[in-house]
Amino acid sequence: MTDILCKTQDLKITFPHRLGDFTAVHGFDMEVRRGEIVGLIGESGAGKSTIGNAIMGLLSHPGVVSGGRIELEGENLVDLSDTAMARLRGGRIGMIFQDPMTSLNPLMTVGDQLSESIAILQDLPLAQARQMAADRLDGVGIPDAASRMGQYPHEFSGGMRQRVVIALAMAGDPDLLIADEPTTALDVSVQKQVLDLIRSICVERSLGVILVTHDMGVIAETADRVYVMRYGKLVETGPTAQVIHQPTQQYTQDLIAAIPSIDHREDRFRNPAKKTGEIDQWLLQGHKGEGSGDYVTASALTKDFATKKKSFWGKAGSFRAVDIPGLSIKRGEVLGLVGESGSGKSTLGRMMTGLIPPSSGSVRYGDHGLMTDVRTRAARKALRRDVQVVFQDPYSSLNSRMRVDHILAEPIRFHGLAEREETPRLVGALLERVGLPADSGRKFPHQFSGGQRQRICIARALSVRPRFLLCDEPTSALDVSIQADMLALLMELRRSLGLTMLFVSHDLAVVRQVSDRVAVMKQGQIVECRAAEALYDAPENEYTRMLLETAPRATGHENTQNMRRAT
Amino acid sequence: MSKNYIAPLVAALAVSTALVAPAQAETLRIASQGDATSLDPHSHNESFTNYFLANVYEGLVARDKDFEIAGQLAQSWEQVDAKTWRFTLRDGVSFHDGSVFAADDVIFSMDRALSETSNFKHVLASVESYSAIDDMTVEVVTKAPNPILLNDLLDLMILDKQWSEANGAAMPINLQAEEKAYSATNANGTGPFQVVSRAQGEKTTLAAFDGYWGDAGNVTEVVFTPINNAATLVSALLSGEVDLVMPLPLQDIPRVENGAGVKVVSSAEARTMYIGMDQWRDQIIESPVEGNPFLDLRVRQAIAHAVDAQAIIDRVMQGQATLATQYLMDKVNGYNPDLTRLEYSVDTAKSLLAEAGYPDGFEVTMDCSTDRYVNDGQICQATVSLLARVGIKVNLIAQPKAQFFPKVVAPDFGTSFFLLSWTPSTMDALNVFQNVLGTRDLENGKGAWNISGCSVPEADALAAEAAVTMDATAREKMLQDAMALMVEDVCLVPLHVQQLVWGAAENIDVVQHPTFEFPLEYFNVN
Amino acid sequence: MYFLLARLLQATIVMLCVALVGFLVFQFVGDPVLSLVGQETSVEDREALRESLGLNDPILVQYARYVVNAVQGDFGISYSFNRDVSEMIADRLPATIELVMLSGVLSLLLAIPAGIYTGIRRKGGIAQTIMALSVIGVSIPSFLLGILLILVFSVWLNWLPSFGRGDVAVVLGFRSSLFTWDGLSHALMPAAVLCLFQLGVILRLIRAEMLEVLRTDYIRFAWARGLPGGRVYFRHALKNTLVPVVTAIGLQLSSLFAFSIITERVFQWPGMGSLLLHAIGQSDIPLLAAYLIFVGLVFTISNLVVDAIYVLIDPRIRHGAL
Amino acid sequence: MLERIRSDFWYELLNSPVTVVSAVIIALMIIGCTFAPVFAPHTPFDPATISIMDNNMPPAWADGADPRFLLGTDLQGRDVLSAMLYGGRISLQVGIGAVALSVVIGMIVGLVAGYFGGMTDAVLMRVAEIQFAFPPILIALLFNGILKASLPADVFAQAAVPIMILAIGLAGWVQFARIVRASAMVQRGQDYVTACHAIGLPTVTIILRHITPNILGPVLVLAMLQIAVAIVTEATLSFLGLGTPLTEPSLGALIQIGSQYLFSGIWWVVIFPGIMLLVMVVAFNLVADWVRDYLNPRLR
Repeated sequence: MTDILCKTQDLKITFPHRLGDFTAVHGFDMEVRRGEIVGLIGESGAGKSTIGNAIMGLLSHPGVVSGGRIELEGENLVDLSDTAMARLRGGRIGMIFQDPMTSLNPLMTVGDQLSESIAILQDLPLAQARQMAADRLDGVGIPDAASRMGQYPHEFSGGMRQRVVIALAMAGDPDLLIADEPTTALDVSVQKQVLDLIRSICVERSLGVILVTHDMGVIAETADRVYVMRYGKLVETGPTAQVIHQPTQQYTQDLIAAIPSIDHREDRFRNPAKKTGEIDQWLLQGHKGEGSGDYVTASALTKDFATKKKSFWGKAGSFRAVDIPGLSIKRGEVLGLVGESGSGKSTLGRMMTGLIPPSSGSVRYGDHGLMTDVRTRAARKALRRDVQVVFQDPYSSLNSRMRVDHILAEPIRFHGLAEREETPRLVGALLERVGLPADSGRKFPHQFSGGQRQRICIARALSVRPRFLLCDEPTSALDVSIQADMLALLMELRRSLGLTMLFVSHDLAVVRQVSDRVAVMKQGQIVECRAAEALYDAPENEYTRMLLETAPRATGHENTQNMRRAT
Repeated sequence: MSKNYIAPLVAALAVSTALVAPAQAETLRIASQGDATSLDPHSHNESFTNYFLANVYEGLVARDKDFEIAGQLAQSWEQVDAKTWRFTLRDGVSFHDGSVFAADDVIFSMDRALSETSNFKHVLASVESYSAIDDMTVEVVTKAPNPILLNDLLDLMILDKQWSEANGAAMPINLQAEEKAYSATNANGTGPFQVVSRAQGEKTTLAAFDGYWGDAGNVTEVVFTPINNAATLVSALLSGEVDLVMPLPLQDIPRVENGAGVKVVSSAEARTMYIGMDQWRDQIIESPVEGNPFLDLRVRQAIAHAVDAQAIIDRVMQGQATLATQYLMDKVNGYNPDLTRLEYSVDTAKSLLAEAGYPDGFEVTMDCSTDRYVNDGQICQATVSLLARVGIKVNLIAQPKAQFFPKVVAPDFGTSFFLLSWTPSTMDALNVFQNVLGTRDLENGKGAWNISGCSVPEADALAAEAAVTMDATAREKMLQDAMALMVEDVCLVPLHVQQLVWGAAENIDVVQHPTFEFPLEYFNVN
Repeated sequence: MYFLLARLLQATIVMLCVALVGFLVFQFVGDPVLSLVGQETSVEDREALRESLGLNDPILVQYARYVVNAVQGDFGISYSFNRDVSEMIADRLPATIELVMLSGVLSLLLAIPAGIYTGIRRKGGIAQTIMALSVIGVSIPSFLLGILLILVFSVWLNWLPSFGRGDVAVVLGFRSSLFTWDGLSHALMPAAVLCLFQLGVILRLIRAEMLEVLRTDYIRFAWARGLPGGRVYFRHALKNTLVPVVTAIGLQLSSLFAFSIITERVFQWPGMGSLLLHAIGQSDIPLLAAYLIFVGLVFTISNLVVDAIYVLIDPRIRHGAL
Repeated sequence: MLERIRSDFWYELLNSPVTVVSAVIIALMIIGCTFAPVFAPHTPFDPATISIMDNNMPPAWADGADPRFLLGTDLQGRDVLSAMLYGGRISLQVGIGAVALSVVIGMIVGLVAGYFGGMTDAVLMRVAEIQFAFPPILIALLFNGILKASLPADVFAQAAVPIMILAIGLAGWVQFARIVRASAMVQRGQDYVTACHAIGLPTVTIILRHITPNILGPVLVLAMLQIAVAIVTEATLSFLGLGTPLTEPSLGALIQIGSQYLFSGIWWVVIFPGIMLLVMVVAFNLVADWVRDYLNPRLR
């Protein structure tokens, strides 16, 4: 096969450690041809990024290629000297990093950075390089590129920055492009555009692309062939469609099965098996019978944030993060709140739970009345007991200096829900209820995996016997398989304990799985709010439709399928 | 800092400095631990300042090379009668600004010395009146016959009337006041040297005054640099950056003696160190003890016995001092050779204390300067540990002279136990009685430095008589007897007479006076 | 420029507060009346004096008066020198300035390259040595170092003068001892002592910043783009390193002034520092107060300069993005 | 896993012999100085036991030495070794005391400013900035100077150590306030704090039980560095004559006295205290550096 651009043979990468070496990748084989996009997918820790870095010769200390070959057009990169390797970078191999916000030097204009790369890689005089740079920027779809050359990275939006990054990576016209999670930090709408850009570049320049990602959707949208990885080993490979639709390996099957569908609500989430831990009675204690009606109602709610004032004497401006006429959640209902980053969904969520005060408008709780009326210490305590939160980042949401049992015992003791002596038993029971061993309380948060931490967070939320739970992107930081379990757990708890929930997420698929009703937010406003099924199947609002359109589907889009056939 | 980076530069500098050295042969570079506090000859009465200014200003009389009193601005004088002195002024003398010296300048200066803000009233304490007979003659009438009028007049510096009045310096600087003073930074005298530049605490440059009436040495320029760090002081001398160091820190004597091109010059100084004890308060201050132990003669004797002055001389003073038997050095007129010092004996001291009712001693606070006398701080510490052995617990407050003196001198006399010393500038015992030993009588300017407030009326009487006795031998006898009385009463505990020790470059001739004067006109650079 | 205007406003406030402290010290440490008249003055006379001095006015009025005078460079009269405080400062300032500048420049010249080097080759032997030395540098008390230098270079080797300021020459209207060999030879040791501490601090800071920056994505991306080492280090890393370093250097300037006090004492350098020590020794309050305000001024100005430099290096500040 | 972390600590520590040595030195010095009365062969602060007759004795190994005085005696006949131990005690007292004071003030100000932000923050930080206008050593110097000018001499002499602690402590709090504020602001943004709000915990509890433990790391590092600085500052003040009284000298005062005899062949009175001071400070710096790197693994 002559047109094989890059291949790895029995690639082995180890990170030496005094307590025994850790092998991140063992025996990995891969081929990349010109003009094709090869997807490299796996969950966190699968070693996929490591392979990208290895090909680039930028393994992070102390990692080393401990075996096998990396070939670029027959030349083995493994035994190349650093200087030789350095010459390959940019010229033969380009790379795109995950976060466009941090990939660019904040103190240099975009034009300078690009023309610098071009001048060096194609050794051209700077003037010429600048000229070329402008064209390149234009090429990656940056409007009136020439004038934006003089601007600094912070003046570009996320998507635009990623385009600049791509232009930079392409500055030396490499043969191979490694894209490491190129769209993970971007909104779905933008994500689509960037992927399309990569795709088109790949086609035009018959470029080999390695697309490293954790998102099956992205693969399905973009890749021609896919390599599925787990624990540094190759699990399965083949043409994308085949791997997705007839996976041969168990792991792949589970992986794909775990991906929540955006097109229908799966039954396991709609009515999950109702478990009852012995703690449920305790959790349900002191709940007045479920009346009907709204649990919480927000009316004419707005939130303004002050913005930096531009002129010295000028007034500090403010921008309206949230502005909604009203929103209410029925008892026992799960309301999904979707929107792109900066749409104000988290702010709204936090206002609904009283974590941040609204600029105007009011929030009324069925059991507690207007939040503004909740003044006395006792009343506030009661409210705080009923309303709890589960956060996105399982790492920052637990106090790393506190042992888990303290984290769980503190709220129980604070609200006087149990005597000192019975608290430990309750803590154990709670942990078991959320699917952790009862004795995990003696450990510290950093000794748990992301999923386990998220379970601890849920346990903490439950520990005060809440009625209303705000889930703020609870699964966004988790791997797909774990995400599914987490959603299942939440749904099960909701059913068993009859919780009311506000579920905030940017992921339409996830929201669909859990929500009875869904509200779509855009720039602080709710553009559409209807029963989930109705909204997904027949979106009324233009924006909603666009979101649903661009959302990547593991099954792949009809139109992209066509597009690929066309090339 | 990388060494090879500076080395060449350093070398170059070494050469360059070496080259310029001989060019300034006639310049005398003096480093002293203190600086003259002011250029006004009537404000700060502090010996270094006085003797520094004595090179710029002149008095009617002054000590010559051999330490004899001789005419300076006074050509000659005669005693019309016991009380009346007539001075014939030297003519052809001009001030540094060129104006001619005459009688009115003398009268003006005497007025100025007696004015409210002056600290030199004492020099004319014995004077009834003074007047100008003519342009070149001044007559001084004393209240009573004064055998040592000339000695008194040594410290009276003469300023130029016109210059002073023109520059608003008609009055001496008021040390209390926060006010500008021209005379603090400018001088216009008749002396052999005139002030070229003055940066207090930094550098003062004098130049030989070519219009000088007398003959001066070959020194054309004098550069004064105060250096307060002893180590720096010596290193400056050894590295040839200065030609004269005064005083030379005792601990560095051996080094200078062995040093190439430098020498140690030393002679006895008329400064007697002593410990003072509060004898005028009923309750001593800054001490828990009831009443005032020092009122008891036995306690004072005990302290004299307990303080091993010889050890202090040998150890603290490196032998650069002689044991003091009384409050004078032997060269001073009125020294009593028969007196001896109470010998060092812890037992005697203890038993005396026991008799006095302090078998376990007592606690007292001692005030001490750290930068005024040679090793003053260390002397005090030695005293503290010596007294500790007889059970007297001493809390030492050692502080710079700037804080020390305001605390202990008039009007507060804010101390009950202290280290001090005195130099009779007149080289006559009477000066000591008038300032240090005589019963305190501030109105008549007597006993202003009698900080311990001791009082022996018989001694006072003898001193008073001596003050008006013209017969030298009889007078000396009186002074000696008076001194005997004071020593017997242990008014103060005498420690030692310190040596005047300077370090100088080989090629410098200096003249040392027991009073620490440094008359630069007698110095020479070879 | 909004950013700088705001800073200027802050600076003014800072100075006013500093002046307040100076004023309080000036006014209440030691009764100014007592320092003006002898003990024997009668109570009535003192009252009269208080009145005439306006010491009975409301405190704010007095403060205002003090500030106004200070702005006109009138800090009262030193009672140990019987001269205008401002005059005295003016006399001593040049000496200190030249010392501070010489050592400041020295430390920067040495610290920046060394810092970058140790940042890039942090495991290297030379780097390790430099770091070890820098620890000593920041640790050794400057007075101790000064004494040792004198011992070695003045007494043993007799290469350099041990005290004082050398001959002064005028170049381009600037009077400084740095323009003469003699002057330089005098300034060298004090400057070295003063420089060493700063050197250590700045060097370590630059190194730390360098390490931080080299770890950032945009540097990794720069490598991935195939930029040569030199460009990555000096064009991309260094500039980003400088932002925090500049602040620190700004701060160091005022600490240079502070440490010059010690150096000046050890080397008999006739500058502000020895003046301050004299003032303390004499409890010369007007002088103390003035010095206080002076250092405040130095700091405030250096900070303004720093801010200005910021605006130059960091576009994000220019655009109010930070 | 927890064991891993702890063993990591020892592993890293033992991998840096310099640090181990420094730590040991610090330990020894602290013990030696705190129990100076026990270890010191003489009691240099008790004049009764000092004899002027055995002053200026060279160290034991030099000729003309007296075996009673291992490192010789000073001009007062004080045993240099004992004087160093007692002086070192003062230096450590001042160093640690002053830093403790700074930490307390800095923590309070920093936490309040960082947690509540807004106006409180603005005001507090402006104050801090003003104080920052003055290098700590200068503040301590002026503070001491002004007190010396206004207090009666004996009071000042008696209270020398507390005054010094006060001066240096008050001079040093700003840096602590700054880093505490910075990290408090970071912590405040963390979800676990929001979770505490959600639970309804009172602010004080949140600050003390949750935020404070999370910001101690940097404070610890700075504290160690500051102890070194404080010791040097104390020594410097004493050297400038604003510090401890002649009869009870700290290390700095010993060096100041000794420096007068630097060229007089009596080198031991300045060299030994000098070395001790230097070693003490270097040791603190080295340990602090190591702890910083340890707490910030990315630097490894």
